[in-house]
Amino acid sequence: MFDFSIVTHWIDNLLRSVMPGWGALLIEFVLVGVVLLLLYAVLALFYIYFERKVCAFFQCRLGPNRVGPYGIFQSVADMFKILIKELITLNHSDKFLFNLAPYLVIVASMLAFGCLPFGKGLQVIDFNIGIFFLIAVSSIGVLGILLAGWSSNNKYTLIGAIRSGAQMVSYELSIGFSVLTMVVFAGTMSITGIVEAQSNGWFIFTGHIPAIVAFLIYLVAGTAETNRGPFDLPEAESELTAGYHTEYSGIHFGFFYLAEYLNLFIVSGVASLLFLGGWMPLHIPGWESFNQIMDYIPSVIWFFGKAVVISFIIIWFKWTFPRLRIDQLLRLEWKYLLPLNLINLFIMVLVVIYGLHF
Amino acid sequence: MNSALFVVVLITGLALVGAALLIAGLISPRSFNPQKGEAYECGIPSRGESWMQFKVGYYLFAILYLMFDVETVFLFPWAVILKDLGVAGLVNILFFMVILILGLVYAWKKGALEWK
Amino acid sequence: MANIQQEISSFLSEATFVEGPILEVSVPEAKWHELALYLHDKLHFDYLVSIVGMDWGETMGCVYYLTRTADNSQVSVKVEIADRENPLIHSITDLWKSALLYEREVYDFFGIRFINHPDMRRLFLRNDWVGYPLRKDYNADPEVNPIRLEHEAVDDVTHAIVETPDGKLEERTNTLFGPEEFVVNIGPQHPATHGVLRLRTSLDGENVKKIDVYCGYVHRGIEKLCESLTYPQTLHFADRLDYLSAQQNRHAVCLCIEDALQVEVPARAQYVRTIMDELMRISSHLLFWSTFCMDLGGTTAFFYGFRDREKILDIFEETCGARMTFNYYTIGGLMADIHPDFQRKVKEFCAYLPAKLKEYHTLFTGNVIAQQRMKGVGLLSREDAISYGIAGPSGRASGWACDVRKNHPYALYDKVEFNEVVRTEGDVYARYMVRLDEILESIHIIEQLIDNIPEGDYAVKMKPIIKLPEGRFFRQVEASRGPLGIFIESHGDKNPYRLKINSACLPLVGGLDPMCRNGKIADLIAIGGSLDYVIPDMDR
Amino acid sequence: MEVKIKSMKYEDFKDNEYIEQLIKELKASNTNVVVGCLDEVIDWGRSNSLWPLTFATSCCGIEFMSLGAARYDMARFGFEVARASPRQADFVMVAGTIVHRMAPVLRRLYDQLAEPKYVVAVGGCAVSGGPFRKSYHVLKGVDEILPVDVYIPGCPPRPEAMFYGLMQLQRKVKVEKFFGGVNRQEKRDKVFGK
Repeated sequence: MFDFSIVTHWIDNLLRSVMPGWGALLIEFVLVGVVLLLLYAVLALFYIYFERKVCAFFQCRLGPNRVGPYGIFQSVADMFKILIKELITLNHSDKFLFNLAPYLVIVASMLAFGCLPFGKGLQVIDFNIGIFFLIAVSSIGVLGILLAGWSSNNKYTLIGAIRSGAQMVSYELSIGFSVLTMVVFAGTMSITGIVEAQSNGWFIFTGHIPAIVAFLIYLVAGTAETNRGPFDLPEAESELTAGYHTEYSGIHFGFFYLAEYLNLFIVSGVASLLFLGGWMPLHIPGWESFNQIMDYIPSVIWFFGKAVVISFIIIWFKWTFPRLRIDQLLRLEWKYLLPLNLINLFIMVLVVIYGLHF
Repeated sequence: MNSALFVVVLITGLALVGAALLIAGLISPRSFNPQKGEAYECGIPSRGESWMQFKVGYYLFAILYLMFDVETVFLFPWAVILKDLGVAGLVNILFFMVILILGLVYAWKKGALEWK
Repeated sequence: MANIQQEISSFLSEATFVEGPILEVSVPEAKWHELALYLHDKLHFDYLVSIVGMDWGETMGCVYYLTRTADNSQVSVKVEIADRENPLIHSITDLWKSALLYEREVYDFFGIRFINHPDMRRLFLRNDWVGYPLRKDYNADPEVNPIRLEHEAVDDVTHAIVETPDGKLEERTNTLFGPEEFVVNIGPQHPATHGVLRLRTSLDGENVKKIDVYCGYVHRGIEKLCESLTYPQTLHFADRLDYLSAQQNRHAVCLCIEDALQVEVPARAQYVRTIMDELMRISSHLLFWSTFCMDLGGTTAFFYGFRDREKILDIFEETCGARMTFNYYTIGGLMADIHPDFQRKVKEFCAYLPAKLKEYHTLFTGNVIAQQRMKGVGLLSREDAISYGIAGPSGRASGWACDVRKNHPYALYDKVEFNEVVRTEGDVYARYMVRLDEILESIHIIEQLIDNIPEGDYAVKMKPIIKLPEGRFFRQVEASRGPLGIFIESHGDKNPYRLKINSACLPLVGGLDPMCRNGKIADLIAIGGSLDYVIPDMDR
Repeated sequence: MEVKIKSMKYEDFKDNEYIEQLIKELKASNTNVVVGCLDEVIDWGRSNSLWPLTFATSCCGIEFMSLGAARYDMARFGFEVARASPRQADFVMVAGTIVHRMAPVLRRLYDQLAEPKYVVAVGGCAVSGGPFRKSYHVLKGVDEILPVDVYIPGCPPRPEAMFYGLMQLQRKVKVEKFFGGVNRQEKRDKVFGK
């Protein structure tokens, strides 16, 4: 398996050989920033296109097919347009908070994005409490949504914002507990550690029942966290016109749009790293030649492949299920998912203590 | 190194928003009219302020969340070293968990989990 | 019929009678409320079909159409008043809830005010509108009512004329919304109101406290326009009323005129009309399914429904040449013969759809979330349905067998065999299921007819200028959303003196407020979707 | 210069004079190369991503829905996302009759649309009042209160006709001058005074 840290070290050494240490560091930082930015933008555009095509095929349509071959530049055109659309300033809004909200949303998703291991040795932020940090920063996003809805001084956005507050806060718990279940299993919070621990088999296979339950809960809660699919109450189009971002125009709205898709990627990325081994190839103990073939597939492809597959499932949710009502949404979390999660955690603890896993 | 990278990512995020807003602010078209800055409410002028006291039901869940989330935070360090603690770790944390679950049961019985 | 006449005359000696298909009773205004009470409580005329405001030149007044749901006998009451400056009639909102909107409509068009009506505001026109457009002396000068681009003032109070126990009249105001209430406008420009309906909704968090309905955002003045058109010309408005039951609407107008002229429509035309009506019903219910699912957030269903609806539109297009406004029925028959492929395609479609309906049920009806969203939401009892006049599929979901096709058969509905789909739950789910089951019944009707279309003329030849005999004519058909009534008063000219369209959708929004109270915003959307109103039909 | 729309030939647009006129004006205004290139890129983006406002009053609205549905699928052309909020929409399809009561509402919606914005009048009613022209409560065409970019006649127009109209709008957007043209910065004082 190719280790991308070889490349990064090579670049590091090269830079250090021609300039002082701080200069090299500076250039590296800029490089990291630029690469991250590009990846972020390209992924968002890809996801927008991907979702449109997928939903079009669910709905017996073709989806975008005029801009570029198979319409692949459709989302690029959309972003161009959104970028140069007017930014409307509202008369009676809280201007500071109104402008702050997109920053929070984007920064939260960017920080969470930076934590993801895209491949072997290809990770920007790697703390020993990585997964904990990831959950923490990604929940800043809800603040952005709350502020957006509150500051617009519009009744629809206010209802949307408060809905999303109640929803995100509730499902944050489920995410926390299902991640906790996997941390118990992995015995580490470091993202690298979690991935390395799966070299002999992905957690979803080795942790059998509790891991599968945790995976399902995570999928449901993750869908809710991204405001998608049956849980899109904060921007329920048939109820609140456009929900919390009703008053945002142009690129302001574009940020929420981008962040929504990026969050989809982050949720599926985290799911893949917790349950499906992140960038770790599929290894089946005993099948050495099979494992070797799997090793030839680059780690980056493994990671993105898994993430896209999980995203596909989440998109599938969205285009199949009708929307929940707020009381049903909260009931699902507090009366079903939370107790289930606690029991599941307990089972996982037993599994770990008595070594019942593979 | 990691905290420095953290700052780098943070700045990247800020730069993305800042730069895009700058471009949009510089070249995007503008028009002004008296109705533009007003709130959109299906094409009808709003009645009164929308910043007003709001139903307490939403906040109830925020408080419940606080209770549980703080507990999960305590559980994380325990989870990491569970393998070393073994059964003792499980028994010790059970006391903690039971109190937590009692809290949930209490809230359930009180009807706090029911949307009103 | 004679029985009713006897009972009324024994109760009220002043009443005079005009015999006809529907018995017409004339009473002086002072006795009207007394008679209404008698009709409602003693004779059990519990369904107010329509209130037709009238301007007879010298006098003004209303014609009320009432139905007894027990045996579907009908009676009409004419109330005439001479005072044109300050016309006042006693309100019957205490007996029939549907009068709440009907009387406001009469006030809006004729300026007749109703004593004891709690809410005498205009219904369709702006509240700063000058004049009453359906009066014969209305000043139509555009200078009087120019296009105003400023918004109309919001009214949080309503005005009412109340009769005190000692018989004096007093002006009172009723509060609609208190100053501290959180009032949100849902509509006119809202994806879930199915057009430009405005619901001023008072919210308490997510809960709906009160809804005030504002109509008229697409009020096009069809009734007034008809007064200056000849009878064949009035037909083409019918297609544009409730464009989702265009054929049935046109059927109603044709029936009314044919009735008055006593024209016998050829059998071939009858067959084709019945089939077309049912196809239209299927297409309308498919559209209902699509939009209802979309309102609940199930977007994919929308596309499936439209995919199958397109197949019906293809059939229509071959014969009528249009996808929406067909202009197909005409007085005395049809505009043109059916397309040679018509029978084959309809049969293909009838074979195709039931399988798709099963798919719909697996995709949406069986879904846990959908069930939770629909069951037990928006309850409407049978009594309320009758009182609010919520007929059609929505009324049948509350256990009220109100199908005009069964009660007063027209075309071939007395010759074909079909079940009237009635459910008793009265919730959103029942309204949803009634419509989907009606699709199957419609297919059943079509299958009985499609192979037996007789040869022969498709229309009788009419005179170039059609003049109706003097009189009042009222006919109803079962449109996709409920009974659509056409009232024509003819003074023997080539254009109607008054043509009133009794829409099926206006009573539906009247029932929104009681159904949505204490529900959530999401329930409001679901209830609105399940009632399936079409705004241009209620606004006319 | 030809204004190209994918899969629709230049000759198939029957009324090219208006677009030719726009091109002539564009050429006469002598933009420099950089701005001209940028303009082209921006116009490419904008013309391929016109998002409609979900606005409909009557019959034409149903045809507008069929336009988005499976058989016609306007997502193919980039009219994908019908936004319910005017802040995020690019053009408003006035599908249906506009009456006196609706006029201030529509005007407000138009005012609240973010620039650059376009209006497409769909159907006889929006074009001229259609069959209801003589009514006391109907506008004789939506152009009495809004500037209209494209008229699509019909009662209601077929979805194909709507596509044709929307492609005309795309062509119009394609030849627009963005810098110093569409994006001219209007001064706030002009509207509100000092």
